Amino acid sequence: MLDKNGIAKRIAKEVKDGYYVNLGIGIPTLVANFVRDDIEVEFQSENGVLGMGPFPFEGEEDADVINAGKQTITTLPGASFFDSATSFAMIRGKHVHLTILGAMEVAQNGDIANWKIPGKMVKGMGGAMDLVASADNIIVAMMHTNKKGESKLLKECSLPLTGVGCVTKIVTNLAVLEIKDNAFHLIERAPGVTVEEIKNATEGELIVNGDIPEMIL
Amino acid sequence: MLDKNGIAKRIAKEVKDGYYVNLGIGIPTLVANFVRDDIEVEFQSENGVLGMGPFPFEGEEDADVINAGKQTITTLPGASFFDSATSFAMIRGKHVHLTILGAMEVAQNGDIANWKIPGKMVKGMGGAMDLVASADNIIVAMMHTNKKGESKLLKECSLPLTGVGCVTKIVTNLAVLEIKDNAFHLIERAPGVTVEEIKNATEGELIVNGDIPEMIL
Amino acid sequence: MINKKVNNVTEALKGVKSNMTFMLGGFGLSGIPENAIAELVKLNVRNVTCISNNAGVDDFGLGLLLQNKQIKKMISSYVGENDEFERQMLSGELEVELTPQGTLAEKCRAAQAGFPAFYTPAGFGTEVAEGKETREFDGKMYVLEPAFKADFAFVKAWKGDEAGNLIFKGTARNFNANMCGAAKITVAEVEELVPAGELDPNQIHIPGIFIQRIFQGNNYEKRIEQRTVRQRN
Amino acid sequence: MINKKVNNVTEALKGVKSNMTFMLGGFGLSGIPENAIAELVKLNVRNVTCISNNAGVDDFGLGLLLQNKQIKKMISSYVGENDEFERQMLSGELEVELTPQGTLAEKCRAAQAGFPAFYTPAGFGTEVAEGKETREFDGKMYVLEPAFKADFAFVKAWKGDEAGNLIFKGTARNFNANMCGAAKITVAEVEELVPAGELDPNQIHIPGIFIQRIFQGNNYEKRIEQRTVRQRN
Repeated sequence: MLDKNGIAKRIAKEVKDGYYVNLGIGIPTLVANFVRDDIEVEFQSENGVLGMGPFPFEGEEDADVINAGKQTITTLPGASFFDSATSFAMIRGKHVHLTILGAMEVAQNGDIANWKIPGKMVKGMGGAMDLVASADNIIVAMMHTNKKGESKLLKECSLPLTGVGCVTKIVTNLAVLEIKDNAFHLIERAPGVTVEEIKNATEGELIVNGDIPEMIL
Repeated sequence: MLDKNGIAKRIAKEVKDGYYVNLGIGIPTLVANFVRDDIEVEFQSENGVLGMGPFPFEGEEDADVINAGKQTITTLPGASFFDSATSFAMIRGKHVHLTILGAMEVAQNGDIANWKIPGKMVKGMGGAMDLVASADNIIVAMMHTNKKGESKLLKECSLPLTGVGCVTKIVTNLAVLEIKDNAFHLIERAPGVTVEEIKNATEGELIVNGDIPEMIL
Repeated sequence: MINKKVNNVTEALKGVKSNMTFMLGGFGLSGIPENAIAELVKLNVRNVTCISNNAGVDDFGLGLLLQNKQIKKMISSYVGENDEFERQMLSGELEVELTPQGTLAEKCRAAQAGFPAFYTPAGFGTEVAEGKETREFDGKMYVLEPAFKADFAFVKAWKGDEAGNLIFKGTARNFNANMCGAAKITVAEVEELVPAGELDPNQIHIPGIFIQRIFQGNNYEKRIEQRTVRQRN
Repeated sequence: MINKKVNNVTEALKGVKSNMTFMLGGFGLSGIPENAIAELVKLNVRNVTCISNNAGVDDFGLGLLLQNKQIKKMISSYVGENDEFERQMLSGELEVELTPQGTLAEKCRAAQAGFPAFYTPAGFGTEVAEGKETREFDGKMYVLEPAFKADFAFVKAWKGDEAGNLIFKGTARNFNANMCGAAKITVAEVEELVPAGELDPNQIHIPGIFIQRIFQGNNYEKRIEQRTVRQRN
């Protein structure tokens, strides 16, 4: 079973040379720490920066240079700043190659819910709806089950949707799965996790074809 | 009767303090020479400059600083350069207060034709269609009749339209006219021109209400 | 040069009234029009609708107007980090229209550029699209979203000149740039106001034509919401 | 940093073929991608569609491709100052789609920003709107115009860096900025190519994400179409 850093580490292997990547808040943010340093990647933050670097050294924080999580950041050589409309032109226009974001629920048809729990939590969708509606390549990073132990990989989402039929890949603490033909297809198991355990934790239709390899991190 | 400079001089009186103005090619370009210098005005050119100044001194021309007529220009303090989409955001978004352009024909309902003579002259509409469709305040600068002596103020345009029902004011070598209620309303006569002469040169419905003053230049 | 300079925030906000719709730039607390917000609190205009990506925090930014119960409706994409906001919303005191962030930005840009509405894929199939026209182009579904209509836009820039030209700094540009010219009157406050001619015409982010009033702001707090640093080794 | 630098115009135009659709920046002869145009002549690709505000003059700019009869169709707003153009058009050799200038710019921007189409008032009631969908918003009529689809965009900037970031100069910005990212592959040629990190991130006109290939151009003629001057007194 993976912890959050493990999930991030596995997802980092999906980041290819030449990719512009948008990282959501939470586990996705950690992905940046594990991307191979022999490939060229740039991180976009939808509040208006391309070419994000690490956090600033103490005392060098700039209130005018933050990421979408409102954290102080730095920029790398080749970076650029731009307005919000231009930022979403990058996203909607499919210039960003990979979007990694968290989710509360994912359905076997690719629907995703991650912005609202009616009557309980209403923080807003931020840029998530634009991201999932526009990107061709979306990876969801999340725990396989919620705090009550209930599966987050469902036949149908129960929460208000963020986007329809848009998720193609999921990396959880238990497995890597692809979504196609209205089902979750098991691709890899997390170290030490059995197919049976993954089956038990997946409410939606799970397809297990042949031997499922353990993931290499 | 006015010459081209006279028409430009009369139109310059319509330019008010605080106006952003787009000047078309031909007579409209001359208007800039006659605007009072005690008011604040900025000229926009749709190829991407606001705050145009006079032509450059010989030897100071810059191929990268031109107006929509492809003439070398200079800029004044407070000027800015921008891309074509932003330029038409200014025009379509009604941030430009006054558009002055030439015409081949104007109809009594405000239609204008100035971009094409089928089978003969097809240079294209440039920015004219955007300008006339967007601006609330359009002044047409033109000769009252064409080279054959035929009226250019018509019941209906015979040439392909540039815009429909958009012209509100016309300044010609003979008169100042307003368009409303599907008619040309005579407002002022050019120096030495009689109402009769204007009537004879106007094919469209012409309303003459009371005494028509001679224009003051 | 058309001079847009006014002497202070009071002059800049002349004509601001209760029941109006305001646009306010900023992302989180970054790039918010601090001076205009303080003046709105002082003017105590009521029942206003605010278009702003976020709603500030409890004691800063638009949170100040919320504390004062001046806001009737918020149009935002993300409103976390604000307890008073959540309380007012859940109690029904505050109307909230959550809008995808890219849609929010483009509704500003459409207003600025004279587009009545636009088609975006964001929100299709979700409750955001309920009651809205949808349409297919090339096999993909889109939602028709109208341009915003607002009385005042309050934006904050880094540098500006008397002609109203603006230059923003870093990610403080965000919605500020897109809101310029998107309301009937756009008021810009700047950290440094210079005479016309001092800014390079080639490096203007927003030309002065989109701005009606500009003033030299003061006492910027520029609060950081999430101070994150790494250690020097 | 994702490096977009290629060594020369030959590498930059790899994949260019006959029957493709190209976007070319520039207004008149100002800001045209001179190096790319020369290479297109050399490659002798045929039956191409060119989206460009103008068509050059007889012996420069796109006029060179016209002389060589490489262009099947032009999509432009203004095509005066070009006798060969007029001859080909009137004889029916050349297809021409005249498009209002603001519509042309926005059809580029829509392609860049992922909008399938947009409503504009330009051309309503004229032959430009024939066969197109029209619609009323707030009592005003609009025409629905689709985004462009193109294989290559060729743009010319003043300065650029290896990350593909671009800075334009003066009115040479024009359509160049809006065409970046509006085609499958955008090729930028620049007067000065610098290493990443040399350009101020705050002053980039077009971020490198919109550019696939960038190269150091050379031998810019930068011809002036209408040299107008005033006398020193």
